Amino acid sequence: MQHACDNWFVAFFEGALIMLIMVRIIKSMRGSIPFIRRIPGLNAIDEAIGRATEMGKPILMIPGILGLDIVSLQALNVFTHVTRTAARFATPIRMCVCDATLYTISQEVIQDAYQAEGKPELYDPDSVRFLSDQQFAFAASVAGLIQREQVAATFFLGSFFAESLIFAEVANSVGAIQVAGTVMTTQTPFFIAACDYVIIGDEFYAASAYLSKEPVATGSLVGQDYAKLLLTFFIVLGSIIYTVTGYAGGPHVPLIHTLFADGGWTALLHSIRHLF
Amino acid sequence: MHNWEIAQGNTIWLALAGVLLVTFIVIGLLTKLPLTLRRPLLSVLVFVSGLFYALEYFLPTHMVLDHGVLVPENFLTDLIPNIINPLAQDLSALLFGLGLFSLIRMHFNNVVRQRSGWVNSLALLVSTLSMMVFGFWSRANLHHPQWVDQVYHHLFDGVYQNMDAAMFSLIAFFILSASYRAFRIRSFEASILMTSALIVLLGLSFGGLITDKVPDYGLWSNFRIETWSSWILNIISSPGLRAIDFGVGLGGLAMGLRIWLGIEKGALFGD
Amino acid sequence: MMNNTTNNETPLLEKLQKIDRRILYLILVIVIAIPTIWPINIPNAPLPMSRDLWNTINATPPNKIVLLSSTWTKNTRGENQGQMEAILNQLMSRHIRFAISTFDPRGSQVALNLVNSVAKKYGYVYGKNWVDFGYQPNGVNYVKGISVDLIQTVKRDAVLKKPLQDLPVMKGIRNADNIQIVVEISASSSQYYWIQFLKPGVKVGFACTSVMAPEAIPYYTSHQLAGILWGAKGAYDYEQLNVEHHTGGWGSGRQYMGPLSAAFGLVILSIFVGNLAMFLSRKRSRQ
Amino acid sequence: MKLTDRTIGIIAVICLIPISFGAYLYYLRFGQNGLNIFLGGLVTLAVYSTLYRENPIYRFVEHIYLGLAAGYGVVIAWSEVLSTQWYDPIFKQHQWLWLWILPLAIMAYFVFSKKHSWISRIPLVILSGFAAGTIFQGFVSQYFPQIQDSFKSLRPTIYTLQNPDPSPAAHILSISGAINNAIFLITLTSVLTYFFFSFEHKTKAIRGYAQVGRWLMMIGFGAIFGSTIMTRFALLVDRMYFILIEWMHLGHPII
Repeated sequence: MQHACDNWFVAFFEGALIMLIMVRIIKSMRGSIPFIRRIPGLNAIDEAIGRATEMGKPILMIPGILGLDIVSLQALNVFTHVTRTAARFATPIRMCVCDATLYTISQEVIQDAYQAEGKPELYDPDSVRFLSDQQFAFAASVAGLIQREQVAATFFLGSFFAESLIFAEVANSVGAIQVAGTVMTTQTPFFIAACDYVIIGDEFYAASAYLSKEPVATGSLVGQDYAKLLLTFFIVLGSIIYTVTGYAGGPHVPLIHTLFADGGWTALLHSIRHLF
Repeated sequence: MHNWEIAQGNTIWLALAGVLLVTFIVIGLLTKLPLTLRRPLLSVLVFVSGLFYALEYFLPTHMVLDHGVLVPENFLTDLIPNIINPLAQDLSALLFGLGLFSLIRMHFNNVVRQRSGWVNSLALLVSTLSMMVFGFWSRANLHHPQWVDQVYHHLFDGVYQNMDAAMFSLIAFFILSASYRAFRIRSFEASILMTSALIVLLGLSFGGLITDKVPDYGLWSNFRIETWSSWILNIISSPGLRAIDFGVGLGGLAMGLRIWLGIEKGALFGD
Repeated sequence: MMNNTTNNETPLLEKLQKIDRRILYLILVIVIAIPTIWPINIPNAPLPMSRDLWNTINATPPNKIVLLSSTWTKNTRGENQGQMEAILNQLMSRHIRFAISTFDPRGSQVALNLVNSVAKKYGYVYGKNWVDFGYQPNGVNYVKGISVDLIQTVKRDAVLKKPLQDLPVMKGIRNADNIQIVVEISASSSQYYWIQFLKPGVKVGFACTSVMAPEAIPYYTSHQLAGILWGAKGAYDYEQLNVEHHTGGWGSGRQYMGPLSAAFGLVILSIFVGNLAMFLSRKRSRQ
Repeated sequence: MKLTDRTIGIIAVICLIPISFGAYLYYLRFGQNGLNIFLGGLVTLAVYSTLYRENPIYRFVEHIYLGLAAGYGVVIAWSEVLSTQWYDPIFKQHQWLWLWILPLAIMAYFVFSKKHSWISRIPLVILSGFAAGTIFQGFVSQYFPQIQDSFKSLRPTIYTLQNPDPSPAAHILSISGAINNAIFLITLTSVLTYFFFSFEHKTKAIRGYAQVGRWLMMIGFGAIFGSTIMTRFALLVDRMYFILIEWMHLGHPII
């Protein structure tokens, strides 16, 4: 589907999902702060910071190894929270960035976080580092940094690939307490095996909304829930229609099958015309 | 894009001078911009640039001949490969200097101030420089002696690529220690994770040997390890991961929407 | 007496529970090194998806070519090299014309080296029996283009820099209809270029690292992929099919399966030991 | 004993002598390629030394690696992107409008200014605007085929499971297909239930269903773990082959 007109039905469906999200955001911006379930991994964040403070060793944060995108921006939101908490206890932080554009934003975000806590003098420009934009060069150098500085807590939040286990195991070998969260389902099992707390899939967005308590983020999270409900409804509906019509790839195609494919809109119009 | 061209000759330098002049004026104006206008300016910019792809997707199309194939296009489609993609790529490439600058600044300071580990920093600077010199020299179409190619070949194929492969293969060691340490049947969850990992692992390797005597037809085939491993992958793993992906995708959609409309508070627009 | 044994056993169990990671690493190195130096053979049963790929390539008529898109570098040599070598063996022993290209700028030299070394064995001549289309930076345009007009899209070959139509290997080859199958040998998701943009009806095969394979299987069941080589096992499968049909010999696929199985065995053993030690010591602490 | 940088440097220089001698031998015996293999084996061992513990050799090699990667990044940024898409159009085809990327790039470098660092956000918001704009098409083309594929009949017939061609063949109910489809749907919906954040999982049924979702998810993660192990170990086996056979010549090479 390259364009909306390939299948207007799908475009409208997406529009409905967007509307659901937007309505909840607007509602929440007007003051009705919705309820959000606390996810277990969140307690671990404060626990990890506390541990690093006790030991007087630095906290390491990595916002994934992709460039400036939606996932890494979300990770930076969580890291703002971490930095502010760390600033309160004057715990040193390290942040390693894999992309030059993300690096500029990260630097500002961290500086702002110190400012917001009223401790701008604690900010060390060398605490945010651009290491490399090549995957394994970055991994090698993060591994070196973890071992040299003996970090006490690590936060790996963002998009990770094969290098995930290098980070997690090296950090484990220096005894760091680790919180990891990624939207990459292929790397989640490795984090589950090596880290203390793992934020799985969607919880990643929820964590940031919960921590920031921003009306926009929380409202959006509720909207996403409604959108998910709509998706589930359609999947169940489709399966019911398949079961009733006995369809599983045969010649008599139920409408719902074609609706989601190219040309679905035409099929819908055709069947409506057929009714009258 | 013929109308983009200007006359031959040195006029290009004139154009460059003009562009730089305008740049300085614009930046000078931006520094005088009142604090309250910054956020609106950024919001407008993000909305306009996002609008391009949104419109390209939502506007109706007509069929156009491209490489002999009929493809649906609207008036924005052609701009993606010709303008927007190169623009985004060029801009990102030009921003690479930001990271490089900070990397080199940090290690240069290490060397100058003789901080501990300055030898390593020196090695980093030397290797960056030599890779750049020989890389450009060897890849440029200029005439160059053969030994330049050979040095580049040693730096890239001999050292860099092998280090890449070595780092990649380190993961295997870590998998071993992680599975020794983490796959203890402490909880129900850990044990199901471990069991399914083992079944799939066996199904891919020598697991077939264990159930080799079981016929691979009819009901019997259900007792072969390969069957179990592909069953787990297709019937449990794939819908489970699909459900996670739905959530992640919706989260991305919502976040993209928030950024596009400039209502996101966090990193990008924070004051 | 009883007391003595308990005292002797408890430290052992505790030791087993926390084996130093360096000892594990050393064992892993030894376990892999021995079958690497003195190869052992693990029997194997080819997967249906490897068999399908083999059959499709084997059925190439004389008026068609096979296109190998080789998007891998030294990083994933362990899996992709064996696959590509096995496929090349089959192509050359059956005298099938083929072309190579790549989506990765670093991949073109790697692929050329491998083809050259295999071609020496079979006396394959560049330009007559095979050709290199080189690095293709814009995947979508390349795939769309060769669907319609191969000669115009690629224009010149990558080694001799000659116009394609002047090379004898391209005789009668105009567009994607003259391609029997495109095999993407890859360490990344580059198969989607072919699945999405290649002219419908042209077959696509996928030789991938085993990380990618679960993701690709749905496309095999829906017949969008004609066959899949599942990582190192796929390479072994292919070599076995080659040997069965006398279209090639053994290579790194079989060679690597020995150390690989030994390593898997070690992983399973370490999980088992870790659990056993934990169970026993837990039982003991309860008593 | 605490090693100072000076002593490490002296030791390194001393080590360079046998290393360069070895390199020379490899070069004599195997030519240019042999030198590559020699260097490759050396750096591989240096990288592996980190498995024992953090050490000066690894640190040194790590910095060289980082430097080479940074240099290579610049070379690639120029030769793959800027030279063909920026320099050539401007200076060879005289499309001077491309020059207007320059002001945006210059703005980004204001990040190093303390006072006006906000200007650097201008190029960044433009780039993230592009990223945000593509999400509409991206979401649709990635997820809608999957929605369609998730419709599962609980009454599948045998012929449609194995052979999608329409034909009036036997309409025998496939029991195993029905069970598999049911499990598929249960997995999908229960995992989705687990990821609802705005409703407290109040009733026991929902809480239980979400818990089942978490368990099924763990099976899925286990499957990924198992299948990924193969690649990772194959790469290690290949590296060991490189060290033992190609570098140390301890056995017979395959090709």
